[in-house]
Amino acid sequence: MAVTICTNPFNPYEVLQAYEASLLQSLGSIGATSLFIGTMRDFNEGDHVKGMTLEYYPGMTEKQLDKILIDAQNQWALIDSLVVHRVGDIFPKEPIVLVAVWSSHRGDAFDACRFIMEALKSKAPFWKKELLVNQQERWVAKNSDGYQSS
Amino acid sequence: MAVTICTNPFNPYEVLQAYEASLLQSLGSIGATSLFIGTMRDFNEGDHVKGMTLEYYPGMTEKQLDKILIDAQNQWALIDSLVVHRVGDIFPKEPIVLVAVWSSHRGDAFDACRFIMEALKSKAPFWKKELLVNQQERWVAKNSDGYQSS
Amino acid sequence: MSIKVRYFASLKESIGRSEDELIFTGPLTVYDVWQQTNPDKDRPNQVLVAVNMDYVDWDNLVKDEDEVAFFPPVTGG
Amino acid sequence: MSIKVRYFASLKESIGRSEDELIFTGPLTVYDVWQQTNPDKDRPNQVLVAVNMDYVDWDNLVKDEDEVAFFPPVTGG
Repeated sequence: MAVTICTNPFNPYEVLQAYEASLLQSLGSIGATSLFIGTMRDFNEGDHVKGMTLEYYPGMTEKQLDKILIDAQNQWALIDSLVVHRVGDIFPKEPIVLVAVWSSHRGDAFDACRFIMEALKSKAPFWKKELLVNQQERWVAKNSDGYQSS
Repeated sequence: MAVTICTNPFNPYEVLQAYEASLLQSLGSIGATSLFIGTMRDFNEGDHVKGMTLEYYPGMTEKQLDKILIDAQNQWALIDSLVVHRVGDIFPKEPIVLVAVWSSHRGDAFDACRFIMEALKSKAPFWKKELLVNQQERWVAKNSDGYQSS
Repeated sequence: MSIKVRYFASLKESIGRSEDELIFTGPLTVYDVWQQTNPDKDRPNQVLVAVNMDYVDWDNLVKDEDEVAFFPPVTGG
Repeated sequence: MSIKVRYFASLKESIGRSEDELIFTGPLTVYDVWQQTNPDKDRPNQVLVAVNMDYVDWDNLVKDEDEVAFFPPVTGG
């Protein structure tokens, strides 16, 4: 179980390969890996977005993310789980968040990955400020419900 | 949209990086990537499993997987989707299947990825024969329901 | 008229063949195909049928040069 | 007794400060903390509160050396 906040761009696939190397002992019992990557779009609420600054609450953010992973481990039969989240200045196409869940069976992996992502979206103290193409800045007001289709 | 059947081991993270390179044009509109990797366990139904042979129906398997991806694209607002599936002789810890879905919003990505995986499990003609540690062989009789927790 | 019949996985093993070629005249359902190629075997439970690589029911009619496949529940993924 | 008060994101910008130090005597709720540090501002809608990095309600009592944080709905991920 690991939570990482990073100030620099990260490659989720490299992170995953490195992390899975640490799971070698339990690898034979892993049947399902459910992953989610959130990436910065260049368009939001009808406007072109040039970049974004992600503020967080050092200490509380990690504490809340740890709690979410523990919650997930308590609800489903998981082997391991991981959250990586960017902060600071972010540009379109860059990964913002990676959630990874490893388990024996796919139902648990799917449910837990989505649960972690929704809990992160509603409880982990991060705040996005968008920089629009016209140089205007705006705070993102609220996260949408991820259990709804678009 | 792509379906690949492979007879050799594949690294899902390398496959994903290569495939995303082909998505460069739409990368700015991708906000959510939902991934599922199914891996071979060394234990099933109470027995240690040494290896497995995956049989398929060349032509029909690809046709059914294509249909599943088109179905998903029709039901959710997706940017792209991908399925990679192993056949032939497989050993514990090796990836069996990769499902990837790219979309603007996470609800669509999560729903579609899981839908594709469940449809694959019930409709794509693949059959697993397990080789147990005691040299016994057995066909896996039926896939479980992936919408249930374990 | 001629159709190709294919068997997969555990069904292929229990039948002992992977293919049959069936020559016939007149209308024929998938179930008739099964009876003519496996006269000694009842229609098996839980066996799936595809004609030309699409799932069909046992009462589906087959036509010249169709490929009919019988196989057990799928277990991929 | 002394508590540290922190503000984040758009709330920090609208208040114009990122921190306050509040010296007090006697029992104090989170809401009292808000009123004493921002006497000219009503309790804002949709602002979340944490004490020592855990979410709490506005009627939660604070104690010496607590860290109280006010911030808008979170928008990570």
